[in-house]
Amino acid sequence: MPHINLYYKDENPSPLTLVWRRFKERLLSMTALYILLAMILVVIFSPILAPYSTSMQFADAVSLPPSWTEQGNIQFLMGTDDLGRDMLSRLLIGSIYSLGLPILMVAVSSIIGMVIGAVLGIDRTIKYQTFSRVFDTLLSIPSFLMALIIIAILGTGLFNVALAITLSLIPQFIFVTRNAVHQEWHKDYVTASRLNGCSKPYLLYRVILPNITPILVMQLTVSLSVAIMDIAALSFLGLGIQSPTPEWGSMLARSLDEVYLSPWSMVLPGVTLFVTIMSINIVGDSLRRALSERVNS
Amino acid sequence: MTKAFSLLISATTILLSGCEPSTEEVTPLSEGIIYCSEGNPDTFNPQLVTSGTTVDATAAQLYDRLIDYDAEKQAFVPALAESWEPLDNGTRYRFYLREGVEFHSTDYFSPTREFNAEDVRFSFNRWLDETSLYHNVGGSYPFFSATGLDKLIQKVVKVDEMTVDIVLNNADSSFLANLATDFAIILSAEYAQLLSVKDMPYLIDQKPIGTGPYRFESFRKDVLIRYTKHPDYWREGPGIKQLVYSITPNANKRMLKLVTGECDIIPYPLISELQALNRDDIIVTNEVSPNVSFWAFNTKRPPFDDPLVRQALSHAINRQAIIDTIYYGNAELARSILPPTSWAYDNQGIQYDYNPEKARKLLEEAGHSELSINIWAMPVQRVYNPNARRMAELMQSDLAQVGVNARIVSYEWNTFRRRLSRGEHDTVLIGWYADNADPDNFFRPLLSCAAVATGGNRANWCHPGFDQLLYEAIATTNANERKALYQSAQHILNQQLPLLPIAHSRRYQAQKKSVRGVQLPPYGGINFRLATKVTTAEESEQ
Amino acid sequence: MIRYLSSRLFVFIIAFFLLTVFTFSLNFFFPGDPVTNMTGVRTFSDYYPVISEIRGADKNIAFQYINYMQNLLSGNWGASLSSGDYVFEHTYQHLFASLELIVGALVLAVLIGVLSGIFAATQFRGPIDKGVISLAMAGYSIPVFWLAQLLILFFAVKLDWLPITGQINPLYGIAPQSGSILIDIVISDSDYKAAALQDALNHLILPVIILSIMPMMLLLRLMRNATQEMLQKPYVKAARARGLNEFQVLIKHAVPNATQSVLQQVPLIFSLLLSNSIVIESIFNWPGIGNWLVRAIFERDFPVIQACVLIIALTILLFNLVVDLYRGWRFPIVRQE
Amino acid sequence: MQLLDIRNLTVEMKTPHGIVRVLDKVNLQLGKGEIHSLVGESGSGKSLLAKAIVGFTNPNWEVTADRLWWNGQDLLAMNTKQRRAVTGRDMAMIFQDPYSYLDPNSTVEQQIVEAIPEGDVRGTFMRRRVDRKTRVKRLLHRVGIRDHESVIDSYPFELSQGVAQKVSIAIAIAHRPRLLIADEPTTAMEPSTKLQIHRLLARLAASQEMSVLLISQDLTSILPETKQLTLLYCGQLMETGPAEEVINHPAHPYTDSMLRMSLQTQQELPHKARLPTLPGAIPTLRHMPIGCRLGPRCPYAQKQCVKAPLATQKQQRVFHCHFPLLELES
Repeated sequence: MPHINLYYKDENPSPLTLVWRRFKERLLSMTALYILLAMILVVIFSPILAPYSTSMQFADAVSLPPSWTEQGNIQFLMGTDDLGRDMLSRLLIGSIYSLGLPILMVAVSSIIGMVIGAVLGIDRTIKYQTFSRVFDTLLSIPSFLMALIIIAILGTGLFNVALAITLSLIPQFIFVTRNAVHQEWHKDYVTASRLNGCSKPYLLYRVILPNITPILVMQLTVSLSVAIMDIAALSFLGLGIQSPTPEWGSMLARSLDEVYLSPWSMVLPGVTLFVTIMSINIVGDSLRRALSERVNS
Repeated sequence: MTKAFSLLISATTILLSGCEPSTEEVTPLSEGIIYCSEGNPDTFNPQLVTSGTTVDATAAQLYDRLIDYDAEKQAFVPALAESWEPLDNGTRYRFYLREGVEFHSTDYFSPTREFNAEDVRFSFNRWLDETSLYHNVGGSYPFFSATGLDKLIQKVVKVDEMTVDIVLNNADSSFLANLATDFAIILSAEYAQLLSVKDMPYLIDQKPIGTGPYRFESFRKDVLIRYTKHPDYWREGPGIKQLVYSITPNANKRMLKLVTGECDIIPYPLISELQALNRDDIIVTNEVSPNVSFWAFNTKRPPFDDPLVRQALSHAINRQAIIDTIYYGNAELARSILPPTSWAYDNQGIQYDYNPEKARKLLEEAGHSELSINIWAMPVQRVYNPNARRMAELMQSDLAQVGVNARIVSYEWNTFRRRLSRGEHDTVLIGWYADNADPDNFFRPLLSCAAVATGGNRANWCHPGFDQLLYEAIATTNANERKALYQSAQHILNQQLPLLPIAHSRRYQAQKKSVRGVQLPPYGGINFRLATKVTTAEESEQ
Repeated sequence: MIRYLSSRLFVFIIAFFLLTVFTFSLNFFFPGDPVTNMTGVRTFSDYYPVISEIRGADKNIAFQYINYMQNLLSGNWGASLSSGDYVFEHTYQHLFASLELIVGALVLAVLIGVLSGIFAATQFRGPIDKGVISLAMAGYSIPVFWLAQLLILFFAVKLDWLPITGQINPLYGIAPQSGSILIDIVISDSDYKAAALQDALNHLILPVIILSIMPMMLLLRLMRNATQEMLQKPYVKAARARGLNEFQVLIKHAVPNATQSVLQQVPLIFSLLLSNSIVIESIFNWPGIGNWLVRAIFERDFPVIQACVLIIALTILLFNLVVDLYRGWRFPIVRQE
Repeated sequence: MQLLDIRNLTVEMKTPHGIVRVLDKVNLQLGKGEIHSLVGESGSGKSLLAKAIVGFTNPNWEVTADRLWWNGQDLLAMNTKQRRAVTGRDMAMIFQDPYSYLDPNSTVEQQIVEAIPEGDVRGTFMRRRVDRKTRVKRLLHRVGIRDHESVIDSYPFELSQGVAQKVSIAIAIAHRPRLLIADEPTTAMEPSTKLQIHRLLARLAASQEMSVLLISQDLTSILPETKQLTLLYCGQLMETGPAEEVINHPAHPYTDSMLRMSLQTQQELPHKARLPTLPGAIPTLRHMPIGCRLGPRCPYAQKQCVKAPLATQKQQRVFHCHFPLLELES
């Protein structure tokens, strides 16, 4: 028997659900989201998906163009690089460093940043205004510069770079969380709950958190695209992950020496990077849009 | 607001008007040559270094030597010394100096006198005499200590204003060859005196004065070195007014700049790329060049103190693949540290062919079935190695097949060499470029015990028997005797294997067609003495 | 306004103080000896004991900091570990070279970004708007170093229109004085000023355009969203109802108010511009601060790293201050916040 | 001839849940120089009606009417430009929240100057500036701001609510409109300010020969000078007619309930007495009753009420009810 709704019952979806509904309406944002999810699947399953090892060198297939060109070979779907390594495998495994690692970095820095931000957001002891202005000002020092400084201290290498970018992302999370919590804190519904005698942790998790989740999710996407860009840029400059690790930025940097001989080795990592960042940005932008529409309506 | 707006508009119009290509040839551009060098010089005095970059930038351009080596005639030719003669059974050489040689006159120094014996004495004493005023300015003299020249020469005696005697401790067959190298340059004694009066002796290596075809104008680190023509040069000088070294460490960018015309001539071009570009205004020249690239093991560090390990690792490397992918076939597989063109060359020893099975067996024998090492790959291109990093990547996967886990290490070039001298590495990919025709140049600067102290011995390998052979070889002038000695030295090397020779490369240079007269002497850096530039009009006439 | 001004100056000073504390503490975080990191005098140098004494290496941290500040403010920033040159003397040349790029890119970004943003807002959700916004999204997402390489290959190598690296063809013999090549040409005594100027502009085009793209696209999106939002505001509708035409409404009400809200984001854009300039300068061998910083990191030249960090951060702080003051002056409502 | 003549104005709004009719066949007539009060609770569509008149609409509104005439001209037949010209010339509107209708980043002077028609300003170039300024001052005086010096260079956020509303009235009357629509101009204001604004409106109506359409939430805040009174409920017209008659003899149950409410607020209620409100609550947009929308709440409702009642006219009064409270003369 079909369920019949006999009574008028206005659903009361959570803010996140509301945003999600708006988000779903746009084809573009859903496409971007699917691409992103596919990329994340690639990160997880890349060791299975990659046809060859990233360091396996095929001496008889050096600088082979992608398979869709005339000289291409279907054995190497996206061709090989100047040392005869399979491009596809390198791109797939590279996603671990270029996308997987940033996701991990953002996860770590967001947890740290949000906790600190939440504590600062409800803390009333510091003289708020001046503190927030100074913090604002210092935040405008780019995260890339912070990452560079940390690398100057620690030196290059996979772990150091990951640490540097993670640390450089934290302030943004602190800032966004603190501002969001602070803003909500002053809204009447929170005041009401406070007057009801709710404890601070309860307020934070049960009252405020659901209302600021969309903002935090948006900040996550922004930070993710920054993290990807930063790690690629650092590797490109030779300060990040060093080749032969197939990180996309470092692949790009080393491809420059054979732009004419094998242009695909420059184009492919670039395009991959571009598509990844673009889909993250579109998801972030659609979220922002859905969010502002929800607030406006 | 409107004012700001109009400013913006005018700014953009200026920007846009910049797009139009200039039609007329501008004079400073046709009267100068840009050489896109691969790095900053460490100093402007080649006495202080062995680095090719510094030598390329300074030796032939700013300075002259007593004698030069003519590779075509295979003979020593006069330079600042008009003639010379060996005396006392080859333990004393007398040099008759050239008259009328002017030093550079610049905005920081105006010479009052011409070149004379005082300058020769000063220049040699700087690295020879530890008590001389300038000896400690600038530190060490690696070439002279590695070749033992500082031990060989007893003293430099001024006979008269235009005659100098160099007294040796013993006869040495490589003496003249070493004098003709880029390192044995002549400085100005008058300038040195002036600087010591001003209490700024260190300026002698920063704002150089010499007798060479170009004089120093300015240097901006990481940007450029500017030289102008020495107007009173004593022999035929350049046909250009200006020589600029535009510092471009990135090989790819150097090539692109050559294509766009921002460089007239570049060292270490990406040959395959240029061939792919196929431009008819660019010529790629190549010459045989006495060099070797090698993989040195730090024998002071275990497990590389065990020759078995060194041999095992050598069997693990597919050197033919390296020559195909890194040199694009433009190099020869090295069978010895000496290039085959050398008269002392010998390839009768054991060959370390690519054999992973054997490598694994040898490693097990040595008790290292699992090994973790690092490979230091130099960050710059050299004649002998166009891309050490990529070579390291290739070797990394070769090594992985025999169960050796290799990590690639690279630093900025100066840091790299500093740390290398301290012996922080396990193994290093580097090489050597001969300064003169004597085979000794491949041995003593690289593998003698003395070179361990100066940091030139990248393997930190000190073998008394081997050292003994080297000293016997230079003590005699008998060619056959020497050849035999060097061959036994090569046998020791082959067994001990402190380093694995990889390739002897040809020396490549790419340049615009409009540039003429740039010389690439086989035993030296680059020489712009006779460089000229022809205009496009002249070019089309020819 | 006075209150506003003083409060902003106060914030600036506090931020500057924190910044110097940060750079001061960097000396201790960097590997090696703190005094060497500060002054560029190596530990084995003869001067080291003297310098170490002056800097109070054995005294307490507060004394060292005050000493550090005195040196900092009097322009004594130590010597480079790699070249031995005095850092401060080279700082302003690098800074001016960077500013040349950055100002150029900012002007271009503001000009094109803002105008097309406004235009897109008037075409809200129309095909043009959608096209412009998608383009902006793409332009914002493209990795700047990749874009630079693509444009170099296309404009410089394939078409042979523009040069690749440096500020000017070195054969013009322009001596660096201010560091900004355009100024240097003007004050030089070269016989070929016009040709040199043209050559310098040619060298500027590619890096400026590439550098401007990301902020331009960001500005475009911000401006379009803000203008669009302002066009929905009651007072704009009221102005329309009073009979003002669309252009007047835009110029008199929507754009100024949109500007006010976009200005809030401008410091962010500026910092994005600066971090991109580090990459761009490295690619184009531009002798600016960013290039210097990257090289210094490679060479582990800590006095230079410190100077670069300080200068970049200070530039951002100053820029923020200027933008803040402008906002406060032009839009009095800002002072109310 | 009526200045404004509206017949069967219907506004439909597109929402995510389908089309909702927010104004249902509303009629309104307004004469020259008369003050007309439009009363309705929130959601009654009174502001919508005003916005539809001045063309202050959103793209997702559909406005249809048998007649929307201004001074004999059909506003619906015009294109946007013509209509904007007409409304810009003849009409003006002020709102509940003056701040959001004043540009926060322009001074009072700039905003008033913008509203003064160019044709009014006399003199040559330099003189025109001076003339504009005197006109601004005069306008400020006219709306009861004597201290013009401090106000003229202020930004809206620096003004008190009353002054801001006066400024927006000054802007509204700058081009001497023939109709001023005041959309709850005094809600949420202090009583004294409220009174000032009311007096100002009444005086302007009298002295400028300007009609005023005053929109308010309840009967207590209508002007004593009101000539005509119209009550709306949920987008439907309940009753309209001369103010005095309607108040004294309400014909519609809704009017009656509103009246009692307003009386009740002035008197003290006995202990535990029920409020004289209608039962139930105002329906949401999504759940509008069919027929007479008051139906579910009306104490007199019967079966017929599921059909929308037709207009009943009695002298100058019109009401829509199947069961009017007024004795109908046949």
